[in-house]
Amino acid sequence: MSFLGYKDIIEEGDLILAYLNRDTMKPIVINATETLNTRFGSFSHLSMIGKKYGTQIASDKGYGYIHLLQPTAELWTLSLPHRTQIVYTPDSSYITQRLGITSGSRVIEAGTGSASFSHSLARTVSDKGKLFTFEFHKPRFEEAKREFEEHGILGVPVTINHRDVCNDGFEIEDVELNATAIFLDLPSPWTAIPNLPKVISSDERVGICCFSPCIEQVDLTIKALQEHGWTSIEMVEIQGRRWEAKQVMVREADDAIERLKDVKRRKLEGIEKKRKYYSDNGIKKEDLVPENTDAETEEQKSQRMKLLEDEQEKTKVSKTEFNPFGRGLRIKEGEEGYSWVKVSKNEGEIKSHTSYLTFAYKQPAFVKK
Amino acid sequence: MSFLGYKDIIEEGDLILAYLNRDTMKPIVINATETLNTRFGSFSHLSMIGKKYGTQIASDKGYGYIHLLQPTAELWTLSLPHRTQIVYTPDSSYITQRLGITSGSRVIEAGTGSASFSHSLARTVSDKGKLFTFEFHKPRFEEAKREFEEHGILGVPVTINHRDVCNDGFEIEDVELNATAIFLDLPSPWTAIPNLPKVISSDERVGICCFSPCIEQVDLTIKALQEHGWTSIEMVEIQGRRWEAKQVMVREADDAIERLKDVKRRKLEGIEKKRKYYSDNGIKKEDLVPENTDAETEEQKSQRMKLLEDEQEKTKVSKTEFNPFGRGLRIKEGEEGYSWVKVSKNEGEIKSHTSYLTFAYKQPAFVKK
Amino acid sequence: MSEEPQYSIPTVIQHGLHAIIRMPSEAKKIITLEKGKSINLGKFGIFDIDEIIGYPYGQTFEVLDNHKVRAIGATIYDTIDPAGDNEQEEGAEEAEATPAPESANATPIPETLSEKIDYLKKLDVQSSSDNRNIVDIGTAQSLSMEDIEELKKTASGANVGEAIIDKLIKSHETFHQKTKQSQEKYLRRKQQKFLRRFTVEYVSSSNLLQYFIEKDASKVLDMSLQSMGMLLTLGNIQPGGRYLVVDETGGLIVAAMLERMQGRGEIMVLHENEHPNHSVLTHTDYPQAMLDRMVKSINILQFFEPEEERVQFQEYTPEQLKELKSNKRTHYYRRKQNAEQINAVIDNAVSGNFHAAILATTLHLNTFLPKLIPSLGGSRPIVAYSQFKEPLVSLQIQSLSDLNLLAPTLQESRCRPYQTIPGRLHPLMTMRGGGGFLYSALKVFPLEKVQAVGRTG
Amino acid sequence: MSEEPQYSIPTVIQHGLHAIIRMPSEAKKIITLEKGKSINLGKFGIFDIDEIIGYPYGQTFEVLDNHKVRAIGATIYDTIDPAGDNEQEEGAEEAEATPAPESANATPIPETLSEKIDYLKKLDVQSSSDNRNIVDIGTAQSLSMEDIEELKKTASGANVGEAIIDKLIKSHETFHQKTKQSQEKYLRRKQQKFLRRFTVEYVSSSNLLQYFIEKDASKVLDMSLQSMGMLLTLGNIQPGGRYLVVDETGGLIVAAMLERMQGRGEIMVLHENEHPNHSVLTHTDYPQAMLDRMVKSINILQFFEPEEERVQFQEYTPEQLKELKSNKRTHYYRRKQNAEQINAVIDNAVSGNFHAAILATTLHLNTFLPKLIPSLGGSRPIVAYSQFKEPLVSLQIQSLSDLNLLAPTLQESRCRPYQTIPGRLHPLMTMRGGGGFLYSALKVFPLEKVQAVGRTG
Repeated sequence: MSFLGYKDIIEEGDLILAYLNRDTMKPIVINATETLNTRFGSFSHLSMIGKKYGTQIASDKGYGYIHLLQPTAELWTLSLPHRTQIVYTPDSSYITQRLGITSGSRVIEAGTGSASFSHSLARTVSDKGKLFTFEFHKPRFEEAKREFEEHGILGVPVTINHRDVCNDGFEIEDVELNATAIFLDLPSPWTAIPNLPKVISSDERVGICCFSPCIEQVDLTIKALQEHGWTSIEMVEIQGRRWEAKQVMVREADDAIERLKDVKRRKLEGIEKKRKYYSDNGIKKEDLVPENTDAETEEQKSQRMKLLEDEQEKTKVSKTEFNPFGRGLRIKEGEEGYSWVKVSKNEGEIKSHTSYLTFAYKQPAFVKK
Repeated sequence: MSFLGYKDIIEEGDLILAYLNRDTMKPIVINATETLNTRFGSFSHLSMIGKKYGTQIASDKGYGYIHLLQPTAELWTLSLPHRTQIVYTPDSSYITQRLGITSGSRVIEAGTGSASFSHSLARTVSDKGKLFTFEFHKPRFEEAKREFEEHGILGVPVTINHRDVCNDGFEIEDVELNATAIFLDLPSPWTAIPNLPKVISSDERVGICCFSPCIEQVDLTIKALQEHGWTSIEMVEIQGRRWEAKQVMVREADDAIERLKDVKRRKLEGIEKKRKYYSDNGIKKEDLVPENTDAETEEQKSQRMKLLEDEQEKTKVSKTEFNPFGRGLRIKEGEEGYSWVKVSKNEGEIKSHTSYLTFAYKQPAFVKK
Repeated sequence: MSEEPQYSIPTVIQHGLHAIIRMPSEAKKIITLEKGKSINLGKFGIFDIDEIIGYPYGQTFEVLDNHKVRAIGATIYDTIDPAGDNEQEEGAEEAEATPAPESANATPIPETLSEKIDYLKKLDVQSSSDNRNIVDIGTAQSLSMEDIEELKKTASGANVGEAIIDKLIKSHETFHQKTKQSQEKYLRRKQQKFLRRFTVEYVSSSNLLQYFIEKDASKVLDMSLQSMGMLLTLGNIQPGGRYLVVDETGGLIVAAMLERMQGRGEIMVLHENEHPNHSVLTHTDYPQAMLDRMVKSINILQFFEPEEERVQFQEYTPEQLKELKSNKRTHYYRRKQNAEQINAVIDNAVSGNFHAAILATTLHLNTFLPKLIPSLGGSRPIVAYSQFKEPLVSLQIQSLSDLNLLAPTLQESRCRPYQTIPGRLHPLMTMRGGGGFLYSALKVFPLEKVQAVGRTG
Repeated sequence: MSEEPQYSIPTVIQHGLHAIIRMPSEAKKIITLEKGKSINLGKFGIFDIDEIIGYPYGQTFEVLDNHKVRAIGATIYDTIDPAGDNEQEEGAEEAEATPAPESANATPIPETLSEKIDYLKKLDVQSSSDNRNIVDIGTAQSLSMEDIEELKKTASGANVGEAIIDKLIKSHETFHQKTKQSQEKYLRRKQQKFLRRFTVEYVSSSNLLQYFIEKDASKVLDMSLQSMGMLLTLGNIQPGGRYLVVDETGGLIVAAMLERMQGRGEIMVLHENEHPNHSVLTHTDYPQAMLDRMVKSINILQFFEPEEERVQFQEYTPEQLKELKSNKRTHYYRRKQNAEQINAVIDNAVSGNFHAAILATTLHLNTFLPKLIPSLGGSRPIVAYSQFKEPLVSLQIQSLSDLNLLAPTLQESRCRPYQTIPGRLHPLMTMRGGGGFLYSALKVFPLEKVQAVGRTG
């Protein structure tokens, strides 16, 4: 059970996540005869066995490194090829908390999709609870089922069915679903809502969350919920944002003023040197930049050029030493000798919308004894 | 013209904004015989005449202060009693920029509402442009007209009409509106859109913005825009957020550890003192806390109490001097002797939604010569 | 786990448990369900606790006369923007792209208040078609406080609220000129003020958090529900885990973790005083034995200087014990147990290998967090909540160069609630700001050589 | 103002002006409208500039053969979420609460591509009713690059794009199984890739900003359109104003201010180098004479140490002048004009009383801004833009105790774009982060006594 519980040491047969970098995690099942090949090098499974989870290892050739992690539902979500919509952590964690899903809960999920939320729900309901998940797209159903099996959560706590719940309902033969929480990630949840009464708990309050990208879907969902006796209807949007922290240089206006003064000083120094050079050498400016260069002979030009070169050489002004902001240098972020301020920014592209989340509750009919 | 142009000195007849605090600004027209009465005191207009705009003045009695500001469209918006929906600065500034409204633009606005956006638009189109604003609610129309007049912007650049533009269109007798930008803040903009062709410019691109709180209104607006030949339809929501900056104390774990050590030291010191007191005075603990107080006589009890008091007195431990976080003291934010970190937070309640902004453009029909 | 203890959340209102009472005004109250006692909800009435026993949590009741109640459907309507009573929106009814409501003929004559409201909702007449004649509700309100007080005296018990609303409807000068939607909103607001209804909620971590957010958000570090949910998810909290926790929310986070752990596992609470502040936990219904078994507390002096803080306890020989007087012996045993407990907790903490570190503290994280890293197992998450972003920005920058931490991440999650009237959906006009930020990273074991040269030789 | 100069933004495409060309891929290109030249848009074709002259800005064209164009309605469809091609949403067509589209009978046989697309849109058949049989478009794509290259050779000029799309429609194995909406999205994406269309936009400040945001946002300090709009609004920018500006966006802010000022007023650009960086201004069409009249530049050394920096210029007497050789005289006049210009700008700056300070700088504001306050008139706004919030947080804290500043405010404005297909509205799934923050305050003159004791005696 890689996704439920904790393990300290990597053993043959374990499912582990090889962490290459923030965007790349490779799930592998440890098999002493195999090797993981990555762009950071090759890593024999043998070198992983016996290591503690969390260990960083070097590739077989000694260059390139990866970390060996125990999978969790959240890491699994990050490792998924984005083959279909994923319920991301800001949404999934809110839905779980809001519906009060805990260990022992009996949850219905339709559809299974990438099975990313299924993993998170399985972890939370734990081996004492139940997750009934439904998927009507055959290839996705098969893929998810295979994954649940490989991850040791098929049966306990996950039951998966290939089913169009909108037309065929949620009932499972010989099983009392008695669900206490429902999650509908379907194009038309309003067609599935009428099928719920038969499979939800009849002695405690049941919560539902419908997950729809378009607002018009919400409209129809709310109407269906009202019609079928669900109350306390609330709709929210969850907006997750990541921030990147970094340091930027503190640039003082006074330093910029000093820099300009320094530039000016150098300019004046250059003019002064030139003036001195001219008077010392009895040269006139016209000698170097004549009024009419077209009339110049080849020889005159060559001589003038020599003079010009000599002038440049003799009147050279030392480059400024004053460079308060390290202009032109390669300054590393946070480098000593400069002041820094800590700032944060969003990633370049942000996930601005996932879906609208419509919540509602159903109170069981109750006759007081 | 208080809202267009700039003035340095306050004079008789000027409209000024008396700034009491962040939430209270009072517009007044300077009249040497009048006095402004506020909860911060009374301020005679006479005391304001001749002062520079921006001056802080004391009340006539010397306590209480206000600032005298030159009104701008944005300050005016902040000073409004919220009698109806206001187009706030984050929305109004975006709409203005997005529609390319500048000095000289010819703008249609319907409805006028609180006239807050009208002021902002009047400032931007300036005396070289035109703002045609329409309001169908009679009292609001009259109120707005009075305000425009008082603020010196009626006529140039503002023209206001009492009109139901959805039913009666935008035409004004003897005036070529030739509008280059349209702003519709109406319950059903889709009923006004068909009336626009007669009043928009026929030789340059015209932009429109429809301002609607509900998403279903957007749906119908988009359809109407498409039907009437508007293109590049885009819809956005503007979310303005204010932040409050403050400083919070840096609390080091090591200081907390030292505090606990200090508490422990004092406890041990107390125990030690008690032990010494008992042995010095030949007292046993039982003397102070007998096994059975019920059997005690009144006299025994009084004697025991005296002993107890004496013990407390003699074994008192000095209160700790070590108080790294100023616990129990009134520490002012940023006070010296403590470390502080600068943080920011939202106001307690934020404006999370104003309206959806639907933009579109209409390109004039053009036959190449 | 050999014994497999388990704990289930109560679903039925029972004597001896706690409950959160939610009133039509959205105000909340935490009560203890004591046998034979009654609860006074002020203007919403008084009821006997025994009356609500046996119903499932979540049930809504109407207060009748003589402290009786009757179970009803729902307290109030679904989300209607309290700040959204603006005229423009009201005019938007024309925007309704939904089929017209069923004809009024089909509707039975309204009896209950909610039916009355439904009736009004379905009634397609007497609603002004635009907002030209609408005058602000606030100013047109013609019912005085005296009128209301008078009604309270004349109408009997349960009917006071309804009578007031009827009177309000009648007396509202422009009520029939108002659009349907603004009538609904108006009714709802009045309902919130006068209806004698309440809902009984279980004291779940979510309900408790909501209660404190509304009462005094600073007590729970301004943490939002979505931040709490994310904290638990990023921490991978599950039954059987051993967690290191610093919790300055009065134990709310501990309560939320216990909810997820359902009787299995351990929470080591690290605190900076003589005792942890678990004031929130006193409102929960976890059995004391379970708390004793699962929640251990240790202060940071004991945690970071365990050897000095272990209690040196001189055990008596059986002979010595026999000679002690009975009260001395009791005292001895108490001291012995205390010492054993402290030492056991210290041993437990020293053994490390925790499955997550969950921090909701105002201590300076840049210096505090690195001290905790050695106590974590490999591949385990560290999650830190902060009301402000800035301390986590600083922590994130520092973490980028700490090879014991993998993928340090700084994020926030905001929840935007909508008005849920079909056909007139929009985000609520105003909402609470704040809600906090989360830092998370994974503890890893770096290769020594990488640490030294960044490359193996 | 006695003369009342005025400037109007060009609305018609003319020789000698600039234009921004927007291609179906949303890529943008700034061009100069040179007579007789042609513009190469790569895969979108080549056209002669003379062909587009005389049309109003905003016009869309289709590239024909021989560098000709023809004016058409619009380039592309309205906002469709490029990231929103997920299967679930497609199934949502059943959610459409809108009336069914007009019957296909009424639709004429499609001729143009946009008509073709309209036709497809209105066609209510051949669309799978749910997403069960949908296979990802990316993988089912059966048209190879070779096919496309072949088509480009065989189809003539303007028809290439259309031919490719036709071929794509035919060859897409599951196209008819797809829902209408996903067909539309698919077409749009293909359209963006192959259609030989372009739109000619005026180089307005908004278009220029958009151009740089997409090309290199750091050049404009990551400023969003809404931040720029807010900067101008909070600064109360209008014709006739005198503004003090620090602009590290290459002159974009100056350009935007000029747009609002329309020929009247003055902008004093304060910079930290020998010359201001106005690279963005070179793409605009403001007349040079207007720029010379309205935009003055001064470096911070001259601004803060004006007396030292005034140029001491020794004027020659008429006699001395007469004696000078012609080139010397030219040199003298040039130096004289230069000195006069510098001194005039310094005098102008020293006179102060500016109507706003507009800052978009990376200089340390806590020390820089207080130096600028004395140069402002009373009741005038100071507005500072920063890519990051943190420097403004620090400035805000400092400002709270500065009695020369009233109501210091820190805010941000974010713009959230939506997909605009009626019946399937939702925010775009992804968008650009960032956009910056704004600080604003008003310059005031505090009462001396308040400053001293906080209360008059």
